[in-house]
Amino acid sequence: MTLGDSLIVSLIGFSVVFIVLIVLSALIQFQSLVLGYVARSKFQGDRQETLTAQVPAPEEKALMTQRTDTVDTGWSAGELRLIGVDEKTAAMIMAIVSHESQIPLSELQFKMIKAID
Amino acid sequence: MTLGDSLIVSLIGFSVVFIVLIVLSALIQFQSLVLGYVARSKFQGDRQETLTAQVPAPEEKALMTQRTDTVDTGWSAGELRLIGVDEKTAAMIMAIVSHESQIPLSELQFKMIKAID
Amino acid sequence: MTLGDSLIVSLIGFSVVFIVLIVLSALIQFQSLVLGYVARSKFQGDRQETLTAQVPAPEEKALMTQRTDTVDTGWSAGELRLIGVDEKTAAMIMAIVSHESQIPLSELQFKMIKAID
Amino acid sequence: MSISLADIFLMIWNTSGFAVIGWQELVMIGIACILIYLAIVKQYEPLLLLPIAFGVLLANLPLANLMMGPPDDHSSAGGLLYYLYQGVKLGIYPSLIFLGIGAMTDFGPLIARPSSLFLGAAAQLGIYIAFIIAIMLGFSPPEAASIGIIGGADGPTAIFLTAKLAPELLPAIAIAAYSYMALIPMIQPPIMRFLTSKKEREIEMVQLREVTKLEKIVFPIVVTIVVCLLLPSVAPLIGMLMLGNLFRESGVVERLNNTAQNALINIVTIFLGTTVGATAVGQLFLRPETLKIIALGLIAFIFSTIGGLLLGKIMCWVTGGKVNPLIGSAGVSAVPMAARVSQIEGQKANPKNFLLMHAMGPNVAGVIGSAVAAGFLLTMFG
Amino acid sequence: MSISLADIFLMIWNTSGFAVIGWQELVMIGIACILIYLAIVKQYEPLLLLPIAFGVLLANLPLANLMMGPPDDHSSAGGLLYYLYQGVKLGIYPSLIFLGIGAMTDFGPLIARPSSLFLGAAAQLGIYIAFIIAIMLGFSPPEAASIGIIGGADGPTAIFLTAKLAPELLPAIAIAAYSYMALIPMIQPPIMRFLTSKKEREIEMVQLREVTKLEKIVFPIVVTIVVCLLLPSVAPLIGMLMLGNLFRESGVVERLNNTAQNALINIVTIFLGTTVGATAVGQLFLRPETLKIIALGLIAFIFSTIGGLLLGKIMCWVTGGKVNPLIGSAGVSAVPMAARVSQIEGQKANPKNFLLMHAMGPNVAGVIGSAVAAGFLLTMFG
Amino acid sequence: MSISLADIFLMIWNTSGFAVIGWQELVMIGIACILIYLAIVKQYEPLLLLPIAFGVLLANLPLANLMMGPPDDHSSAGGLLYYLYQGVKLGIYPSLIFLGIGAMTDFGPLIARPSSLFLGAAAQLGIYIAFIIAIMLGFSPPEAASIGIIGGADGPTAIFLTAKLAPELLPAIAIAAYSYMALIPMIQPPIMRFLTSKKEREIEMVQLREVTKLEKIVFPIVVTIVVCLLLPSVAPLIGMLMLGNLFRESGVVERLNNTAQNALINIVTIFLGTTVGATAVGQLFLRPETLKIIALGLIAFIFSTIGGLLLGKIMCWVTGGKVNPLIGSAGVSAVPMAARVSQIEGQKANPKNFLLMHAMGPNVAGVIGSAVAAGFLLTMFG
Ligand code: NA
Ligand code: NA
Ligand code: NA
Repeated sequence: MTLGDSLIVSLIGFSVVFIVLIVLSALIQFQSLVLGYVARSKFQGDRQETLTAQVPAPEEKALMTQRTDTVDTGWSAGELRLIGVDEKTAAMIMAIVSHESQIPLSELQFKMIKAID
Repeated sequence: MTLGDSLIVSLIGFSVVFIVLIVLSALIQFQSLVLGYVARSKFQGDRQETLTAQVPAPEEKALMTQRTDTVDTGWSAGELRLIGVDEKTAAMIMAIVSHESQIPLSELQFKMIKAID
Repeated sequence: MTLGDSLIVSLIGFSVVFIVLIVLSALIQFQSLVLGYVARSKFQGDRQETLTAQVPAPEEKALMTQRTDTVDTGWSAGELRLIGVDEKTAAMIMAIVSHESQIPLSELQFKMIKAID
Repeated sequence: MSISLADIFLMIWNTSGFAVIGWQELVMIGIACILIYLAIVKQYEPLLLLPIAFGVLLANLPLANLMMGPPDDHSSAGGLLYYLYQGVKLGIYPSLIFLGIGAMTDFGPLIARPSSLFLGAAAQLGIYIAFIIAIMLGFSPPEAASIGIIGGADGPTAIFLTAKLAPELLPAIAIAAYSYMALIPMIQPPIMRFLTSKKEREIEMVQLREVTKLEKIVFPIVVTIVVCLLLPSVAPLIGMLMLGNLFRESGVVERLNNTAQNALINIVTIFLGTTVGATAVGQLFLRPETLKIIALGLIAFIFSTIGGLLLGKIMCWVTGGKVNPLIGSAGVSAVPMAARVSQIEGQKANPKNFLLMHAMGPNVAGVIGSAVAAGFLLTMFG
Repeated sequence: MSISLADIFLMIWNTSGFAVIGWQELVMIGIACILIYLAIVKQYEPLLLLPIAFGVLLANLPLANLMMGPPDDHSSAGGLLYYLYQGVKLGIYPSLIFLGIGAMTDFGPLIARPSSLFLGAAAQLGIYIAFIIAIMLGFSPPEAASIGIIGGADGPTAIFLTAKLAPELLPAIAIAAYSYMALIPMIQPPIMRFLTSKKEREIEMVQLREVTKLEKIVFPIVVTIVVCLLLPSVAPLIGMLMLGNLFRESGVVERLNNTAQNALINIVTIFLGTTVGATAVGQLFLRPETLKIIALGLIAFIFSTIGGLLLGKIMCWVTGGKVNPLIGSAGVSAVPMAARVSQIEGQKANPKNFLLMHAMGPNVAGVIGSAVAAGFLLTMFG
Repeated sequence: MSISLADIFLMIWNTSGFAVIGWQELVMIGIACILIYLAIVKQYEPLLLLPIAFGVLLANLPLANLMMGPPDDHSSAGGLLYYLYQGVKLGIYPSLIFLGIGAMTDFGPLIARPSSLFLGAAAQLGIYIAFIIAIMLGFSPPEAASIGIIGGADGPTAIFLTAKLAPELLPAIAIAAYSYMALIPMIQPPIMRFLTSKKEREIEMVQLREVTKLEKIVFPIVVTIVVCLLLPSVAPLIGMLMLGNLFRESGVVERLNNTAQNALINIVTIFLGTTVGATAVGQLFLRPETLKIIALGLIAFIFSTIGGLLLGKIMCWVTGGKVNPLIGSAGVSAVPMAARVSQIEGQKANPKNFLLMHAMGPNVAGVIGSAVAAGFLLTMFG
């Protein structure tokens, strides 16, 4: 393969990566727009409906608890609920501890994050 | 295969299922009869004997604890030991919670089951 | 194979085991001598250095905790730190409990070991 | 070698899935999305339906060739899912799942009332009804047998049999089986109310007797010997189910018990679900046969429910009203969903009625029952 | 058969490794020890570097033949690592590792700011720069592509591609990829400081918007469909990554999610690491090409970092200073090391600056980016 | 195709195991039940003996064909256990079990007193005594070697060697090895009391010195290099044992360490135990040779115990009474049962005597010792 060929392949290859990721980016934005409206009301409604239709009360409660747990543990964009401590510091500390201890964040439980300095 | 053949195959097939399960049923009843007498005294005696022969005191205790735990966790027929709550309701709640949370019953620990209504 | 041959093979085989294990034994003694001096100062220094170079304070602490835990749980030669109970008895009890319960020692947590007699 | 820009673009286009995607693939991707919706939002047996649905999705992305075997000269590797599928094809995964199920299952209620096994036999009726109708509709005997086994209401058994008798029907049968199992709370209650009187449904059953640890330990050994001698072809299923149960009840191999019902069954479930789904390529799946299979599957479930209920009524009559016929429908398997339906229907008729423990006997008996039925069909048509 | 003492001693000596060990094996054993040192003491990606290093050690103990296949007539068994290596050769292990990584990854920050994907694309620049230089140095196109993928800063992707295109370069490329990933905190900061102004590094970014559970569930499905249709050859990687993520986000298959990110990924990591290391036999590894690969790998990492930073600067300029260009370098992948470097550098410039969450978007986008690049290279040269 | 009722009944009967069961199968089923009893009630090494026993049971249910390979044209699948058995046949499972054992083992006591290794060597005496007698009894050299290895008191090593040298003896040797390991508390004490004086048994040993973390990390690397160079054929066992130990001691790969000693070893144990048991089909097992093997196994255990004790006495004499000879018998391996027997016997003689830690050194040395012995035998007869 000549240098020229390799340049062409690289140019195309780099373009392919950009094209695919730009398409993805557009789709995510579109998805967020569409889902943004429907999401909270419709989805949760649907789910609760199914539950009440199928199961008696006690289990619904167990289910809800379980689900809330799952939601709370991720440290994604808006799901962090911090009490009594600077949000950003906490996020950083948690991510670092998670990485260093090789424990996924969803399995770590932080009871208290206290500033030392 | 003709309709007649399929009817015959089905009849035989259904009979096979019944025959096998009836044989099983008879054997279980026979087994229960035989074991019913021997079981409690002989089996546990045997086991304890082995233990005392082989091991010093501290470990025996650890062993016993472990074994009792195993026995207690199943929700089979007669092993449910319920305190302060209707037996049947508790059984149902436990089974449902176990199913919904996808946690086998042997891994769930119920500290308290309280009626709400 | 004649009896004579089998005797020769056995003699050689047994010798091979001894030779390999004696060589190992010598190497371990040599290794301990060499490492004995270097170990504590150099190794720990190195490690801490790497850490401080790479990471901010909070994570270092998490790391240290984790590492200490690992060190404490084995029941090897000199790492047993026992409080308020005879060392040897405790070691034996822990080993036995670990074996009987099929839980590796590193996963057992002994909060208190109390003599009954 | 000389490459021009046009050549490369052409190559990219030629290798893109958009160039060759057909209506079948699009429909299948749509079906995959519906199945994902059912698994997540409606929670239809998500542990298997979610991997199956994703497998359907992956298998219908053109040119990805995830299910394609290696070339005959093995000069390059086959697709990822092709290799993982071997465990389905060779019947290994369903047996290992049964090992885990055995470790999770308490046969206590069955041992306490062995007559539960009759109900677990009667509730296989739908297997044979669906088999007969499938023959009438022109399916070959091995295909009809595979379709019938949907009425066993037991996923691994259905996959085990179908992978051996009619692998081309595997996705339709697996999806039907798991979907109907999830739909048990909708399918069974009307039938139960139609076939039983309010008085029957109100029957409270006497508490089950105590079962000793020794009985529970001997049970899996006896079942293995008797069932596998009577019907050797069922040994991979019943043998593993009972080995897992022996792990559980023996109390001396907690490590193995724990791994059988966690890491091992979960790994196998991921591989089995994804690859079973991946057999659903459009051309094979989008045929009238698939609709027939789905309809036959529903018929099978209905008649299995009927079979269990009818024998329940007979047992009620024979015992002078000591057996609540509602526990009969739990004999279809679908553990523990069907037993819970019995509980709920019983309580609707009589708020003081607690049938769950009584329904667990037929429920686990149904697992043995459908495995036996599968063994018979495998012997006939394997 | 008659055996004399001399015969036996001769036989033992002939079968001992000391009799045939050459300088290459000794050097490789030394390299293995250095890698073990780096993994344990310097903590360079120990989860993979430790098994790789031990694999290097085992493969270079003469006569152990752990990587030797069985004889053609299969009259005796092959070596242990030969069998475990099949999962690398067939591309199975990297896909299963991606399943686990998907289950561990939160794409929330990426969904909250989709423009992160641009940075994840730009930071693949080094792949192509290294590819071009490798071609100039006389490597064949498949070899050059494998060398380039080091710049993707993603271990499983590099191993997946190299095992298919240039398996003889596998150990050098894997060791280089994981070593440089561990060295990210040393490689990136000088480049980051050189390419950005203090003012740029001081920029604080606005908090990311909330991402709903529904968006997170739909995300892996959309990515699978779109990316695998555009570039079918990437399906084994992206498909499994997204299946794992769907396990995580769906919330209904916690068992599978847990196993995918623990038992399964750990087992596969042990097998993959050890056998990838074991491909590093002295004669193949100790060639000038290996040094070239290591140098090219560093170039690839540097240019990927530069690519991400430059696009970061452009986005900073386009948005009127809302984007801190430091998050661009996180687009190389090397999750989450590169994002932490962005965080640390940002904080050095402005103690109130917290870029970690903002850098996680490009960081996970980089995983998708390098998988797409690998898919393209596989399409071209596979 | 026309089917009559008689045809079907005939077919069922013909396919039932009752039609063809012979006395051998019945005896084997009886043996399986005895082994299950020993595993559960007597707790004889249940982690392996229970799966082995169940494997014996499954393999002797006629017509189930669980161990039968596929037909030559691969037109249908083989039996479940046939596929799972490949991991035994190819030597993969024993090595993976050694990985887990390495991760569970603390070599600290061995490093603290390296002379423990002498005892671990001496306690392999029984291997060679049994080998010589087996040759005299007319066994072929590979068979005699496999029988001898029972004296190594180490299950995976015995299975590894026998699967390669004399697979037809696998079940007898595996069952003998695990049974005698469980019987260590009955076999060893009489010999210990016979060969040692009360005064010797009363000796208290000085506390072991501290072992640093660094020594523990370097140990597995040194052992791998030295032992595998001296005896390359032992690399699959010692290499994996030491890799597991490096996972444990390095402290940087806790995930892998945890999986190696839990999920992975448990899965492999289930597969290995069940399929090793399943090689015990009646015709092969119920021969006079099996009784000879069982007798020879006991002889091997006895002489290994004697070997360790005698060297223990010598070391006691050489060190002027600093070594309690009772720790010598722990050199047979059978971790940690044999070390506990030393502890118990020592305490019987002197209630203040705590030998457990001191016996752990020879105990783990015995694992290395029998692996080395196996390597030698494999080199000679493999
Ligand atoms: Na059923
Ligand atoms: Na990347
Ligand atoms: Na030994």
